Amino acid sequence: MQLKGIAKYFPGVVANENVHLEVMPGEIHALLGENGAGKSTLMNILTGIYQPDAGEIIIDGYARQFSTPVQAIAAGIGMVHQHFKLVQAFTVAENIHLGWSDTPRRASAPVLEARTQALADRFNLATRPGARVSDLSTGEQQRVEILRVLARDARVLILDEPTAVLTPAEARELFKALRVFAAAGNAVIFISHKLDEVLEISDRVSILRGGRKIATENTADCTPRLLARRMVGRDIVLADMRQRAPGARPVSATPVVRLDNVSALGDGGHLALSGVSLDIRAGEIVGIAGVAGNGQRELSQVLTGIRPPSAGRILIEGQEVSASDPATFADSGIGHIPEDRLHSGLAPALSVTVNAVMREYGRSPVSQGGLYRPAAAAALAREIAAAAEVAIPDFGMPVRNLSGGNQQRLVARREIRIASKVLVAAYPSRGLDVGAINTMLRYIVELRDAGAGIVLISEELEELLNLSDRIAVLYEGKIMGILDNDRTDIDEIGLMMGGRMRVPGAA
Amino acid sequence: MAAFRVQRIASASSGVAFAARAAAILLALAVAGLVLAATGADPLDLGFQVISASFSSSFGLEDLALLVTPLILTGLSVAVAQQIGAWNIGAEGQFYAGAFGAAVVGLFVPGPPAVILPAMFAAGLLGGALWILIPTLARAYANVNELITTLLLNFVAILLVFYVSTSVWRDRAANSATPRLSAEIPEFWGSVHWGLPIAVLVAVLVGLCLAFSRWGYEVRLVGSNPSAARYAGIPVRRHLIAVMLLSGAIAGLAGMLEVAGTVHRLQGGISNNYGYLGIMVAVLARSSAIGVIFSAALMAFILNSGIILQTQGLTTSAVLAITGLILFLTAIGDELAHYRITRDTA
Amino acid sequence: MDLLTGLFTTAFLAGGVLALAALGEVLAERVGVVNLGVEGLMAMGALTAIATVAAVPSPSIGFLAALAVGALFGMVFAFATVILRANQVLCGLALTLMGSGLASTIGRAYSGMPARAVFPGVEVPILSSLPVLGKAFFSQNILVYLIYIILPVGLSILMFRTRHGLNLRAVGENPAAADAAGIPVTLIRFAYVTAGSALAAGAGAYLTLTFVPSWSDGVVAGRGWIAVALVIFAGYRPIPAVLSGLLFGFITALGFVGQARGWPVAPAFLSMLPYLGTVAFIIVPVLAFQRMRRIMAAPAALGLPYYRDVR
Amino acid sequence: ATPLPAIAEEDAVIGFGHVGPISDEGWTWSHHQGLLAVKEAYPKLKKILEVENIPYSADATRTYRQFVSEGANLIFDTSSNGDFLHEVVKRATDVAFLECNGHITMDNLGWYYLAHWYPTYVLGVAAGHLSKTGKLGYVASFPVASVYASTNAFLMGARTVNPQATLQTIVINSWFDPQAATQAGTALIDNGCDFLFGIMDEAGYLQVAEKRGVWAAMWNTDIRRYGPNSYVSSVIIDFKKFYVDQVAKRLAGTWTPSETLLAMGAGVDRDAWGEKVPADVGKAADAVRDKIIAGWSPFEGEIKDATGTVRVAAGQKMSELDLYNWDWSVEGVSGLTS
Ligand SMILES: Nc1ncnc2c1ncn2[C@@H]1O[C@H](COP(=O)(O)OP(=O)(O)OP(=O)(O)O)[C@@H](O)[C@H]1O
Ligand SMILES: Nc1ncnc2c1ncn2[C@@H]1O[C@H](COP(=O)(O)OP(=O)(O)OP(=O)(O)O)[C@@H](O)[C@H]1O
Ligand SMILES: [Mg+2]
Ligand SMILES: [Mg+2]
Repeated sequence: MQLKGIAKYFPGVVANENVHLEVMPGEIHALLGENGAGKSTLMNILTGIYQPDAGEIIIDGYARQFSTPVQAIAAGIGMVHQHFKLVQAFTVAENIHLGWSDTPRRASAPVLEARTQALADRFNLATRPGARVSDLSTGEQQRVEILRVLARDARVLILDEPTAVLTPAEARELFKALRVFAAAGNAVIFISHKLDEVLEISDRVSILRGGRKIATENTADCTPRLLARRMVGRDIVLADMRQRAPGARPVSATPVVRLDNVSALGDGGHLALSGVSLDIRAGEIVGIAGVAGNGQRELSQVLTGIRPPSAGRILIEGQEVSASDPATFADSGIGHIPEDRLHSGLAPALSVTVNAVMREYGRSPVSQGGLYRPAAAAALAREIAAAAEVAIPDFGMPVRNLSGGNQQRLVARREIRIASKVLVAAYPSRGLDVGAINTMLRYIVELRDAGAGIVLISEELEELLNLSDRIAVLYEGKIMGILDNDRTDIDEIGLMMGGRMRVPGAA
Repeated sequence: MAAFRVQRIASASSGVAFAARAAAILLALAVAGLVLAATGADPLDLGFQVISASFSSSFGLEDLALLVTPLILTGLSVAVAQQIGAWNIGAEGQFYAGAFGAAVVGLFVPGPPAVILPAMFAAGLLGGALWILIPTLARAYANVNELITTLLLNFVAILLVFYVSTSVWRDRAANSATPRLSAEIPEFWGSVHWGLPIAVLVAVLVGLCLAFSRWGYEVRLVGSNPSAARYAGIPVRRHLIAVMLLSGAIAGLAGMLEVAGTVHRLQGGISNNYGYLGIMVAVLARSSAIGVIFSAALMAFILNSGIILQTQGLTTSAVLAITGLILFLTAIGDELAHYRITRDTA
Repeated sequence: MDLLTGLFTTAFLAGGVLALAALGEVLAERVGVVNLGVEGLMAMGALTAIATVAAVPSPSIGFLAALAVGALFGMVFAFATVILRANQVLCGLALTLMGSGLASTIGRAYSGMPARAVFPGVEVPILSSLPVLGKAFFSQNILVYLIYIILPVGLSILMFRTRHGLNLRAVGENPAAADAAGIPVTLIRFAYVTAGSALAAGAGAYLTLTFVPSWSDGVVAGRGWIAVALVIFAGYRPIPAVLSGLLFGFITALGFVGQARGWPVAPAFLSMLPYLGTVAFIIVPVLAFQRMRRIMAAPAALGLPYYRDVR
Repeated sequence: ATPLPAIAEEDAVIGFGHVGPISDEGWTWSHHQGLLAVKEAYPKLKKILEVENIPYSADATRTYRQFVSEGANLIFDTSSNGDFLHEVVKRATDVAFLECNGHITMDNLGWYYLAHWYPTYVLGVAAGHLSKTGKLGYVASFPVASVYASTNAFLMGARTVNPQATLQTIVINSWFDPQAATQAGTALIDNGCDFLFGIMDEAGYLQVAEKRGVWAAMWNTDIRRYGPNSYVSSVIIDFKKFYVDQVAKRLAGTWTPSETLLAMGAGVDRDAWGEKVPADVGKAADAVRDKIIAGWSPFEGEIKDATGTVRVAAGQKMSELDLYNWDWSVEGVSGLTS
């Protein structure tokens, strides 16, 4: 498969220009690039979703034109999208069988669910065939996407940041599957920001910067450092994040936020959190480990007032908050980087400005009295965008036109501004490029040093271990144990994530 | 190699949008003109008649002014609800309810106009708001689609007004109408009453509120993404209720102004589809409160032209079809205005 | 005919208009397109049917001609809304104006003319001798069976039990996802909007070929709007759509029976009954059963044009 | 009032504003026939303006203003628009107006209507003979004066034959809704009525009657082809002569506002009896018709209302204006008020 001189322009943006790319049968080809470099756009062109403004696609030596995804699918190209292309109201089984010629013509729910179960077993990706997608965690949704493409026996498999939401174990399973897939003479295009993964899985690496391809290398010749530098154009230094800066505020003796035996119901009405007790002290980072879907979403929502607890108490600086009202939490200095940014942290159709000021619109200078001042809002939005290092051509354009990573940076920066006491950060580095992750984590550490308590929800144990002072492990809505970072390791956490209680006396 | 690229831009520039709309209307008129010419009429002469009757006589201008008043408010009513993501198809019913409320005061409460008129004003707002209350609560607390509930209540309001005006409150000396209301909105130019400036003022105020108030910001956020609004600490439900009630009250005000300023009696048929026309006005204005003033003016001109054309011998049904064609092409023109063709050399 | 039989007969007959139009709207809305042109399409269908049987006295040909004209108008509407992606609400309202206006303009030649041919009643063996329902339902004309049995059952199997149904529902829920999965979004939207418009016109033909067998200007009298409302009431499903049409027809008939029997309620209030009844029927179950909210939910992409290039 | 000055035929503009479409084969169609008669009588008129489907709303004012702007000299409002018309009347004092079913006069406004209660009474007599159950059904639009007069006259006629006869009305809240009229007709028949009547601008309930094999009488025009077996007769209306006369007066400069109720035989009448109506029934009813034309009025006391209260004492006669403004039901009529 070959791409020649591909270009794609959006109003005010050059997403791709003169991109050449060759992918060989049997090869796993990684695609790297900063957020907004044009990776997703390029792949959308390859799958017929976007039409290139210039260039051609050559498959098996023949120039092809994909004016619709149908043609790309027919040519054996399958893609797992960065923003999931799932029908929220459908079950997992229904989503797997959408638009698929193998779906039996008479497709009743039991038939589809049985087929889905068989596929899940075959590809070793656990799913709940009868569950509605809207009830699934982001990670589970991702698995559905992957399963859907694998099921379709594509010859070229494109994965746009597939591992961002998988646990390490799941990622390992996926890699195994990918290797088998490539070994059979198929090709994989793998987009990721995780350099070690790229090094582990890929045969060759191509790097995009500013919409142009700047290099293709054999993976064997690369190091993380080299890749990072080529991507970003400068050196990335990964510092030890647990090191506190001189003059940093110490960890407080009393908790700023305390959960006392809190339970909460999930959207489906089931008990998603049960009896969780957790103290968050100023100046510390509490990591939350666990496989996605074990109550993380509900925990972050309870901590920020979006979801009312069904039992138990929430105390902010010793004061019990009775009503679950997100405004009270925000006003008390609790910021929130939500898991599902596009759907709950942003209004995708509204302008960048409106979204950027979402946390501070009610305060001076944006508002005075009841007055909303668009000029002040625009100024604040510029400030936030600058701090987040996002280049925005037009602050009036809908925020959904920003690349996934850039949306994320904007949200993070916005939340950090208000998080004077606590920041609840759910998967903050998900989808960010290495440079951006580094920046993001630095923000978080600075915030900690400034005396805020951080709740860091992540599936990346390395990240958790690299940042957290304490790590709580969630399993099926319960805290299996709270570990001191100095006295634990990946293996212990891994076991607890699987539902094992902490071995008494081990710490 | 020179290539043309077609791009869709999220917000069409106002110049292009205006041009596209003008082109759509001209095209519709050209099509209608050709059809008319084929049936032996003289389209150019008809066009001349429409223009001169609309703008060169005070009758024509008064008619436009009277017609635009309710259209601004019903359009605004729909547009305001749109801001929070609700479809108020019930402006028609709320219009009747507002007229009903105002009529109750005007018929049964004694007092000088200086007291009665403000009371009628309040009763109109209240009537409209009450009429949307059940759809509002059902939407806010049970997420019941307001489109259907507001629509169905239209028929109820119309029946109610028909009932009182043909039976219990009927004026013996009139056909199916109540007696004249005790107070009337004063006229300031011909038969044009103060309802027009009031309607414009309300639209401007609401527009300013939406653009330049905290509340307006919150409403936009709720309308665009309720989950994000909740996350931002905005009381989604309270805003939804407030905005929907406001929407109903505005439509009710339209009914009050019509009954107290133009018709002076409560009777069936008083609204003449203003509520439904308001949907078109709002869509044409892309739900902008200020834009509603202009699209209401456009709609009034189209409707009034229809009346003029009818006296020129065109049938109502033909006029109806032409109006449809204009709107249809306008919708297409509005969309095409978002496209930009650029030429680049690669 | 006894009272109950009469009640059900008119309920079936009157409900059929709403049911058929609502079925058409279900098709359009299930693929994500709001078609507010139903009223105009019904007018065109009613006229086409009368005009056709005036030339060829066969009710089936009249009905088919109405379907064809409905499909034609549907294609124009679909061209504007699905292909050019113009605003659906505005185009729908415009279609209503155009359809009603055109139908009355052309209809002048046909008014005052009873339908030259109508669908005759067909007695279903055995079933037609059942009490009440035998006369009220199993002795009706073929369209009634089409509307109450064949179409709803067929369509709901198509929608909920087949691969194609899965795909078409996906188009209404999330066109981007459907597109990425290789479902031809534009084609499906175009086809179903067209088919739905044909059914709406068919509802008009049903009016003039069985219910009030003659053309008169304004014969549709606002029933198109009710049909649109009933689609929401029915949770966008074929069988409930038909049942809600029947329910509406039944309450309307009940109001008339109430008047005929001299119930001590002002006629205006009896006329309000179907509207108030429907409002109550839609709110109460949702309040009572949390679960209903999900079942009743509109297709997520309803009313939204789909742009592949715009995210 | 001094009459408006004369105008030459070549300079005169006459306007007609209708509530419905002229294709309705009913009310508006009949007025349109009047317009055609005017056209025939005065072929040189400068212009005749005609607008259909004028809604009973401020749009009516707009339409009549437009008439005035077009230079109309005489305007017929063929369906009372009340204040909406009067607004224009007051501001166009040099234009003559006539309001059908109007109630007030001004210097340049008169009104006219039909004494439809007489032919209706005659139809009632026929119904008394033809109905076996004595239960008459009536499809009504709204509970307005013309409907009260119509229902009352009809039942009073029937009771002269069958004193036990009753009349059940169904109000459908529209002047025009064939679907509702059809359903109302069905409900009435299901409830035992075997003779349907009503004021409707279309044939909805006649078609039901035909299908169900009961009798029906209609309004406005002869539409027996919709139900040849059921058709009994119609209240036939005819404005031709009245319109031509009024135009003549306006042209001659002798027009003054008048109040006119077209009498039986001179603008309103019963239609030729239906094919299936037995000859003796027709004859019996026609005998009453002749009496009325000769000057007899059936609307004489004692008349009780639906609650049994005597509203017209024995010997007392209802005046034409009483009949025109009737707003209560006579004994035996149910469904209009409750
Ligand atoms: N539909 C669109 N309309 C306008 N601009 C767009 C659109 N799609 C992408 N862009 C812009 O094109 C550029 C490339 O975006 P793309 O999504 O391809 O980046 P990416 O490399 O996948 O980034 P990330 O790693 O953050 O996912 C960005 O600047 C983005 O804002
Ligand atoms: N995500 C959503 N999608 C659609 N509608 C929503 C959503 N969230 C809220 N709503 C609407 O808002 C209503 C109320 O929501 P919610 O209870 O979250 O409001 P709230 O912020 O608690 O308001 P208040 O505190 O004023 O009662 C819901 O019934 C629904 O109609
Ligand atoms: Mg991307
Ligand atoms: Mg709440």
